[in-house]
Amino acid sequence: MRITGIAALAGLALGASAVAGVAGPHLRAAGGTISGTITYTGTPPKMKPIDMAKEPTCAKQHATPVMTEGAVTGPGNTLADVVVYISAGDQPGPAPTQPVRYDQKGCQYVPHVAVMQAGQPLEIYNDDETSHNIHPMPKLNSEWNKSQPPGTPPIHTSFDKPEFISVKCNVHPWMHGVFAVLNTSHATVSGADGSFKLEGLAPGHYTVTAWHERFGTQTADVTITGSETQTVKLVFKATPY
Amino acid sequence: MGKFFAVTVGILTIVSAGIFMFHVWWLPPDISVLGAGIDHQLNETMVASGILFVASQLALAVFVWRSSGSTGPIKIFPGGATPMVVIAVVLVGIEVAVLTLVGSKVWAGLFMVQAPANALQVDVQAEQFAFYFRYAGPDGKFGAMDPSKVSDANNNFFGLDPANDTTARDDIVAATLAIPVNRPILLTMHSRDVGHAFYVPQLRIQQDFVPGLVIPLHFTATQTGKYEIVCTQLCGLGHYNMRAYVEVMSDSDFAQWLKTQANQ
Amino acid sequence: MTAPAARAPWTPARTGVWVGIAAISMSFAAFTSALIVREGPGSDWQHFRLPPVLYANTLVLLVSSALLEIGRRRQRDGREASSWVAASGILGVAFILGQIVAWRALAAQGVFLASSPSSAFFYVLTVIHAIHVTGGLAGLGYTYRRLVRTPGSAAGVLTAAATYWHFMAALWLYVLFVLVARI
Amino acid sequence: MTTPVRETVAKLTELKHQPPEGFWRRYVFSLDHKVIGRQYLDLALVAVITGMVLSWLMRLHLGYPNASIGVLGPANPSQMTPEYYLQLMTMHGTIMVFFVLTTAPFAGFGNFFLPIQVGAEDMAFPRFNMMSFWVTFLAFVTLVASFFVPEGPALSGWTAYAPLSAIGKEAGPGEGLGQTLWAISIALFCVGQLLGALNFIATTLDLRTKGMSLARMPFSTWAWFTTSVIGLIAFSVLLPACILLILDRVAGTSFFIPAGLVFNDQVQTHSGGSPLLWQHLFWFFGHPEVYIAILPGFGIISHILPAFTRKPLLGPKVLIGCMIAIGFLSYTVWGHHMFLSGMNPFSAILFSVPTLIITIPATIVTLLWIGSIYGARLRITAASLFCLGFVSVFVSGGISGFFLAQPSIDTYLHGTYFVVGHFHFVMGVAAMFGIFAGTYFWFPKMYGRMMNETLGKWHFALTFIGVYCIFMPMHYIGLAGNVRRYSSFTDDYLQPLLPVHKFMTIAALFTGAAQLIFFYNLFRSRFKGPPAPPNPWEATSLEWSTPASPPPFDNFGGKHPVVTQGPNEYGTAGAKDYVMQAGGEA
Repeated sequence: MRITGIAALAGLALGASAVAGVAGPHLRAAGGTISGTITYTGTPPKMKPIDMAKEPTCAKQHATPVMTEGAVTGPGNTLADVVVYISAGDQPGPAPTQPVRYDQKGCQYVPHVAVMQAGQPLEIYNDDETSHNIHPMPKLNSEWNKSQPPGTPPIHTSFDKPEFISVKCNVHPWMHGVFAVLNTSHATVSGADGSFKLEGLAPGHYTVTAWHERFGTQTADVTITGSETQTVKLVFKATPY
Repeated sequence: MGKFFAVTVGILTIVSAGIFMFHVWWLPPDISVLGAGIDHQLNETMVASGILFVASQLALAVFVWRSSGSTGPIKIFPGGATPMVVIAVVLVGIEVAVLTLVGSKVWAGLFMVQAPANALQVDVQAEQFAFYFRYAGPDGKFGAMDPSKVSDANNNFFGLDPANDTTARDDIVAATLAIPVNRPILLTMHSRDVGHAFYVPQLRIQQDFVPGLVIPLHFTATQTGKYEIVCTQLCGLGHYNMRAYVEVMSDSDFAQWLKTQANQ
Repeated sequence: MTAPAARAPWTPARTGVWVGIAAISMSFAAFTSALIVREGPGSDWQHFRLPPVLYANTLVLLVSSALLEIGRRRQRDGREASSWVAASGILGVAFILGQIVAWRALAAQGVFLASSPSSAFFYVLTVIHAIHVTGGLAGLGYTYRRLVRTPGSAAGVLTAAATYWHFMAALWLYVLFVLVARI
Repeated sequence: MTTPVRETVAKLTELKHQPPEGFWRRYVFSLDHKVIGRQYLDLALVAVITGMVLSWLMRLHLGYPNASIGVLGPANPSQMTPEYYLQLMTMHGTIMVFFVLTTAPFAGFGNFFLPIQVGAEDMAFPRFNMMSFWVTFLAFVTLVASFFVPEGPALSGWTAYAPLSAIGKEAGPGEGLGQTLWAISIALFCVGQLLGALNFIATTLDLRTKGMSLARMPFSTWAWFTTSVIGLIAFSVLLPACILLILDRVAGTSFFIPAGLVFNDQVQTHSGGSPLLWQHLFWFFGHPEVYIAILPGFGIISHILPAFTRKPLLGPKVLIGCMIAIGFLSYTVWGHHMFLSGMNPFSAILFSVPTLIITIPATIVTLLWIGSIYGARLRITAASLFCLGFVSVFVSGGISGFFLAQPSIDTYLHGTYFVVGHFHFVMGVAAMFGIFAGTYFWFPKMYGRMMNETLGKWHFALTFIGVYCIFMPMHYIGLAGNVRRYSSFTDDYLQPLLPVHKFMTIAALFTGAAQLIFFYNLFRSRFKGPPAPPNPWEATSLEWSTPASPPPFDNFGGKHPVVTQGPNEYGTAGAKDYVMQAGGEA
């Protein structure tokens, strides 16, 4: 176990995390927790209703118009769809074999942001009665663009290099999502109320990074000593345009 | 076998022509001011070429029927090649001349006259694979378009800059072309990526979008209702699904529609 | 009608050259109309100074053409012609080298194929012309061999080669004219 | 002028015509026009099977959208996707137009028979001739290779409109490497056909045998000659267009790409190019290309028909004049493909007039064929049936041109299946019927064996009815506004037309199956057919004066035929009802 740990560390060269990594076996369920709520200051852009007139099979699934998802806010200046992850201090294990599910439903991406570890399998489903094309536009990974007709099996894929990948469907230009490919399994997305929780962290020093597709990144340093829950506050500066 | 050929040609001709004649499949009802001219031109052409079609196919069938397997002396067509040339030059020539004269007028009415001054201008952006329509809003002015501002993710399909451009703030952008009935409409058409086309069969109108050009197109719809706009210029994988609706409304409905859109 | 005895016999090679000239003319007409259309609406057409070596190259190609014509006439009159053909060919090679100098000079100034539509057309027209001249050089080489080995039957080939080579010179004058006028 | 020509032929014989030795020289890199002609036809056969299978897959998807196409589908997922449909469509169009309709009737039959019909031993430039084939072959390989690159072949249609074709992979799947290979393939094809055209023209002008004046040349020779002149000009324009397209794609130039384009929310760096420039260059080639495909058919039909009607064709000079007029006019009409492309609307009228005028020579030719059947002693064979079928489908396809030639009607019909029906009839099916007629007629001379007539007649009957069932309904749904190049029909107003699509799909599969009869006949006859006599059809032109079938290496067995009359000498009095061009002796 120790040797695997060292080997993994040597390969990934994560400097400061070496002490924590070597210190003991990796505990998944137990360990410390980092939680918090993402908020913003300033004025976020107004989300606009999406006109799905060109795709009646999708339009009929939504009683009220779906809004754009570039900056989804909640009461109390909370911010949803923010990727929160450990950017330093973590010992990244091998990529989970459990696939991440990504749905195209009602001509929207569900979830809007999908988090996955580099190399983790990704399954993309088309639940609609129409053809979608999935067009991830990575900078580091290889780009592809493929149609998925209705009723066809899911597309199995994965991304090897960590980066935030913008995803779009050209057939339905309003469809926009994000694949957050990270070098860690400790990652999550803030919920509708802006809250998040990262669990199962071994004792050590961590850097928590929050990433939002419009407002950039915020970071905080956190030290976990046992199985306690540390709360961090991450605040974004929002601009209307 | 020669007789089989003659009969087959005869049957194929009569069935083919009959389906045209009885409008088994035909154009959808016309809802535009200039559509009648196009329909008239098409009908004239249909009659003239229908006669030519049936006559030449049946002549072929009859000649084959009579000459196949014949062992008698050969006969030259009376007059040789001369009647053929005369028929072609005179009949087809007259047809061509008439069609050109009448048809050019129809064409000129569609594409060679300016839109009337009271026309409602709607700005159209085509992209892979959707149409978006823009109305000037209360100020009557269209905001400037900046390609670098275009963002599908943010519903900024035209590349407007409401932060700095005050004329852009009240622009109404919709995925449906709502228009008032019986009022001339002027579309200013531009594409932001590849070639597309605007086609509404009921309006009898079709026009390409050419990237880099702004192309005017005008028409007047005469009947309210909801009709499909489809793309007829191959534009990529989503070409078959590049469509929108044109909703022809009464004046009051249109005013109401504009108000609802402006509030969003 | 009897042709003058001195005239070279009509061979398919001569027809072929004229047909080839028609095709090449058509291609350059297409390039020229593309150039005119492209210059028209775009606001991105940049004028730049043509490398002066082009004018020297012009002279080289014209002299080469003249030498070949002398060779052709000498051959018709039954005199030695192969050295004139060789000299013409050497000047043809010099023309190609001169064109390479011109391209390098422009590249040194930072004018590349994709810099501007004008530079794109400059490179396209000059390179395509140079490719055709290279083809002509191969033809001259073949002609030279025929003149040395079977001088008796080389008249048709020589005439064909000369026609093509003069056309290359004329085509270059045309290309240069287009470039001077538009770039 | 005839005397020096004869000397030339004699000289050529001395210089170039030793029979080839060794396998490679004899069968692969052969200089013999007959081998090259057969190579072209074999290439066209491979291409036509490929193109036909692609069309089956397309039709299958349109008629039965959920049908699985198994191993012939895209790699992953294996179901038909919209982009795969468009890729099949693009490759179908490109393969059929370039590698079937241009190679088979023009380069294939032309190579084999033009030199023989003018009484020459070979083409004027056998080496160029060989290069012509191998460059064309390379072009085909390049095109097919694009099926095996990531994201597959180009999907921008055989017309490859810019900027879709010019911008690169940003424009979607297939627009990356696949489209580049497409452009390279077409550029190579242009080079191959230019070399071919050069040969055809020089051979026709310079290598005619004694007595073979221009007026005595068979109609097929006239058609190949006219076609090669058209091709020389057309491919000379497409080649530069392809070069500019390749540069836009790989070198970052902006010939066809305007400024400020946005793909996937990214502004492109190109500036100032003109998409319409591509359309003008392409259609300046593209419309004459239609005549490159069909004029050899005109020639083949006019050449074959008299041999089976047993009477001279009406108005031979008028016919040749019409072919030349069509060739000339084909260069004045390209704008009719661009009525709605945003070009000056007045020029639409200017382009419409010659387009309508071109129907006059086309009508004259058609009437001459029909009139020639009047009072004939018609012999029904597979070859003559395909000639008669050609006339019928050419009429059917030509008539719809009246509609599309008029800008005011094109406003409605442009971009619909009406256009698809029109060009498939007039250029696809008609040209194919020309190829079939030529095959049944010339096969004995090319391979020394007869084809099976019964199978040939069945092939004709099923194909003839089949093509009407496929392509006539396209006109109807076109009138109803059915848009072309759609991988599926989701629009509300198209739903009532779906049964028609199903019908056309079934018809297409049946008609395709009928071609298996032809392929079987072709292959079986090549090896097992009864030996062919030198002149099985009692025809007059020089290919039937060659001493054997297939003709010997130098075509006439060391002799030079002397021509004493034209090819149209049928129905004459006497023991035989025809007179050979070479005076009955070879």
